[in-house]
Amino acid sequence: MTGTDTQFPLELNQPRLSIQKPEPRYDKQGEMADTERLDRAMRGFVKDFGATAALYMESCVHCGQCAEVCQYYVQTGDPKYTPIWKLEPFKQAYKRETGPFAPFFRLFNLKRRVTVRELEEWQELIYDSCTQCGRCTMVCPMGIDIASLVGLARHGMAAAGLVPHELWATVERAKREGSPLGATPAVLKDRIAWLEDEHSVEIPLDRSQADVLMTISSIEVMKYPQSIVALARIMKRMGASWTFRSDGYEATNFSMFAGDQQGQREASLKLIEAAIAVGASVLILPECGHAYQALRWQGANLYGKPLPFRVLQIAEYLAEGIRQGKLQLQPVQSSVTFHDPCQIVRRGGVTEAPREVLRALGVELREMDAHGAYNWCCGGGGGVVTIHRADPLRYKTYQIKMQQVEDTGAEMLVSTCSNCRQTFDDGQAHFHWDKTAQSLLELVADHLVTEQE
Amino acid sequence: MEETILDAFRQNGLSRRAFLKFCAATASLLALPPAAAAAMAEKLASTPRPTVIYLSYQECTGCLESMTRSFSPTIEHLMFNSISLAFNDTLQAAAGEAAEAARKEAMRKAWGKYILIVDGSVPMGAGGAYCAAAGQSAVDDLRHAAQGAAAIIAVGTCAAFGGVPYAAPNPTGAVPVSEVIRDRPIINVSGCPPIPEVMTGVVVYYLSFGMPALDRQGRPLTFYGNTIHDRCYRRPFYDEGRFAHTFDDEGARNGWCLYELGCKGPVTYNACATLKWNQGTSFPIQSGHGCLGCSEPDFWDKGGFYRPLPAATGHWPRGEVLGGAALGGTVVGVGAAALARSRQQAAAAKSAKEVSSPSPKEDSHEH
Amino acid sequence: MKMLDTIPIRPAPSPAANAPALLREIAAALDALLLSGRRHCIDLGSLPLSTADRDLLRETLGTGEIRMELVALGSSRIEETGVPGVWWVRHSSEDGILLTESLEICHVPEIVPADTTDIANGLQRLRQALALRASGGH
Amino acid sequence: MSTETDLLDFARGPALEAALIILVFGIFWRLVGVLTLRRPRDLSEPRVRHAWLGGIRTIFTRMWPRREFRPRILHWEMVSYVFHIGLAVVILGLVPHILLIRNITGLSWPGLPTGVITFAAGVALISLLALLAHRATHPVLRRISNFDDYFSWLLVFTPLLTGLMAYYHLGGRYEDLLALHMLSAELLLAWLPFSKLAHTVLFLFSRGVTGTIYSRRGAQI
Repeated sequence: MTGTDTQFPLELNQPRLSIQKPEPRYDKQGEMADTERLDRAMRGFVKDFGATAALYMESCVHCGQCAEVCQYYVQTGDPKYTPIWKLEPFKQAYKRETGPFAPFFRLFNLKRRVTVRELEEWQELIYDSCTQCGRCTMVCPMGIDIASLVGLARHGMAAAGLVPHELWATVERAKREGSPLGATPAVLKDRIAWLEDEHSVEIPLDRSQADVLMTISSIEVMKYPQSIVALARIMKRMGASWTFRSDGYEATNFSMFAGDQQGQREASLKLIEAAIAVGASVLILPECGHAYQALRWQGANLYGKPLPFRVLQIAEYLAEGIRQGKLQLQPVQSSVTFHDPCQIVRRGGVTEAPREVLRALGVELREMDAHGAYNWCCGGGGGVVTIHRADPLRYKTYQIKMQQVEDTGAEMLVSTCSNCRQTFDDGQAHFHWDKTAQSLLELVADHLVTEQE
Repeated sequence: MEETILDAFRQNGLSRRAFLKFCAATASLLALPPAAAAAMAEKLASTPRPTVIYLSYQECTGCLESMTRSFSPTIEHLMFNSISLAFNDTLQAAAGEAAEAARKEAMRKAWGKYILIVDGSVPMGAGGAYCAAAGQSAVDDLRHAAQGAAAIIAVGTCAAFGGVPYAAPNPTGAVPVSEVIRDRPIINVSGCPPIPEVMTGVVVYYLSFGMPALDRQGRPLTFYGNTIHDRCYRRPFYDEGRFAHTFDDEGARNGWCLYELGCKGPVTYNACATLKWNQGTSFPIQSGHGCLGCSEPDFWDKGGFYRPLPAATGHWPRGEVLGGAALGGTVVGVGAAALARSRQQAAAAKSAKEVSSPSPKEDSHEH
Repeated sequence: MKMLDTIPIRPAPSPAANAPALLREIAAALDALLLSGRRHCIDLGSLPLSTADRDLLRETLGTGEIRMELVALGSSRIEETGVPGVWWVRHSSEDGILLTESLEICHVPEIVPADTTDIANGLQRLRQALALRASGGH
Repeated sequence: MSTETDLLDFARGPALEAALIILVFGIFWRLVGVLTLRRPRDLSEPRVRHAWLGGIRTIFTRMWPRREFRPRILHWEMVSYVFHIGLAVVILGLVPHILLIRNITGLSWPGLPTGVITFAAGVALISLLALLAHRATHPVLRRISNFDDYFSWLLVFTPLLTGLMAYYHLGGRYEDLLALHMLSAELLLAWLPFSKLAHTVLFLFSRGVTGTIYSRRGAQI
């Protein structure tokens, strides 16, 4: 028996009668004809294939191992969440347009054109169900970096206006106001003034010269302001010459998640120009995973030349301070497990620095069964945490993380990414869990050796 | 009543015991079950003595040389002189017109019943002029003789498959008997030369039991049913992976498999490994040389006697050809990439126009 | 032939592999002979027999009471083995080359009894001789 | 005259030549076509110098799954390994194969006893069947598999099967089976550059590139 309406087929094997797609599963931005949308998507896909991405596209042997390590497939058992399958339209586009046999494929129409319907269907796979955590990269026997390909695929989706609404809106707000969460320069100034008063710390803003340009995640500004205080205390202790700049402070880069290259570049350029303006030798990125990915590894490429300053994640800076003896810490009398933010650790290469800091804090570090480069994602990365309709799926994947943390038996859960942190907070509330994710930065700030002034 | 083969024996002063012994020896040679010896004796005792006409065309007489060295001169003698052989250019005493007359007479008398043995290939080039005797070309001679034959036995690889004259470039336009004669049963007894016992054995078998079972090449399965390789005493070394790499190495001295030295045993059907040569003394592999595959069609043109079987047959310049293929692939690959890049640029340019602000640099993404 | 002798070739020895099976076949054939009088013949030439095989056969079957020599188309030796009813038959050509070798399981090999025609021919010759003697006699 | 070894001669001669030419041509086409696409220089400051060493290392380390992933993938990984090893033993161990390789490339090495080869071929065939069953039943593999996967499977399976049949004279005369074996293997060679089977070459590049990128970042890979 088939449904009467092909657009909304009936779900017959459910306890109650329902349609398979009770609501459209996809979001669209802008008004344009399907052909135009498709054309934009294809151009967005096509223009991004460099030799590396093409090599990946050529190499897949369809072994399916990526599914077995992907949190979405593992938790749902639904084969559509197989990482490489999420790239299927992208792959089709590649084979037809750019691959070495593309003229052949076009001539005989062996790889048909991607359709708008397919792209709509794949919106969920490319955005809702991929945090670009890159775990699949670690298992792929051919070494295909699937996460980077998802990033490229999103360029085409964004060009075609096929981004999930919340993510798109977040990006638009960031482009309009300079911050996705409303942390405009004015709000930032207010916050800093208020925090200086409240906590009697000096928080330098808009100095014309400084060795260190400090950046911040608007998640911290709006949700975890104590982080800013912690930062200020630590920087003071280390005797650094540093400043925030109201013309370049927002480290988050949701445009990167959405696939909006233009937005991504603009956001990065603000930071780069600010750092150059103050003559900084170091730009410090806050506890934010994708900020690190965006500026540390993609920044120079967007800028078009090497950056004239170092880019450090805050944990790296802390570890340096500890190594140089600029930071003395009191021991934390507690067992700790560390959640590795994917973009900082697995895909960023900062594996040891946070552990170095934890060791300096004298904690009993209890690693999760899979940690470091093999860690499970918190489930909120890649912009997924902004997409409301993805919540049920996200909670499923979050359960892996909870289980992992529980298995360590550690008293404290520490991480160094405020996006992870807000995912943990959300999950904690949803599951009424007793564990709260702590910020490494704040932990350090709370355990500075008191100066005998 | 016509004279039978047994009668021929008795006329030579031989007893039935001698006849039985002959049958036992022949049955054993043909690898027939021992009981077949009795059946053969019974049949031959009542079979009229046949006439055998032996014609030679483009050949080297190696086959006849081989046949006259059959392991038992007695049997060969009985077979071809006492029992049947009516005409053979080389063996008979008569020559010239007398010989021709004798042949015509023998053929006339046994017209429609004689066995025709052909040795050598038949040249078709230049109107058959490359091989002619008594004013008649081989091809005409064969066509005529075949009309009166009950069966034809093509002896030797030349008659069976063309052999050496047929080898490239085949200047005489040589063909095997089966190309000329299509309306008579033909038994191919290939080999260069065939094993003598096989030749006599096939004649006796035909006389006793009629046409033998043949393989696709028209060869009697009795002798050509197995490959040399499968019956080779060195086969265990092949299975163990022990090979002679040169003709004077340790492996050669140890009598290991000659596969790597170009032995064609695996694709050659013949009885050398079981019957052997020179009164069962030896056969090529036993004496340390690989099988040439002489009982197979075109054995001269299989890429070389010392070229291992799995090796490519062609003599094409590998380095140049494959290097050329690599170069061609590179050129096409560069072309495909250039085309793809120009399409990418066009796409990027078009996308850039759609966005109000200028497009980021093309290579601005992660990799 | 000194050169040949100096070539260091080492033919590989082969073990007795087929003789045991052959001996079982002989036993079965003797059974059949006793029960139904059926004759049986084993062509040794068609089997791959090693020296060890032959030795084992010889040793097991032993030597019997009858040893015959047939002279026709060369010589043949027909010997009963130590197992009565098992005959070892070797046919050789006139120049002494072995043509065929077989084991016959029967009361008497078929080739031994005189043939009726041969007997008749012999009788005829005998009568002619007698007639000659009579005519030339007293 | 037409002979039964014509097919074998064709397989040993023109077909082999054509297959090798297509193989080399196709591999260069594919590799060069990919590698000459845009390769923008990565301008970010590397954490590790000489990251390409990490790329080389990854080619080897990616041969075996990490401890963390093993519980879910190791069983089928092992079946796949059994197949690959079996196939390698057959291709590189059988003397006729070595002779062919020597004939084409001049390289040579000692062969293995045919008993070992037969065992390896049998194991490879069985594991191939198991892998096919796995592909046909596992939801993920069913979803992501395409014509290439099944056709390539067939083209790998056929030479193994015909090779065994030829060796044991099963189902035909040796030279026919040998010709079929060679032709099917030649089809495999000609198909290789255009299919997933090109992973025999591509794995070096894709592993190497990822290994280099990640090593450059100082990340584990």
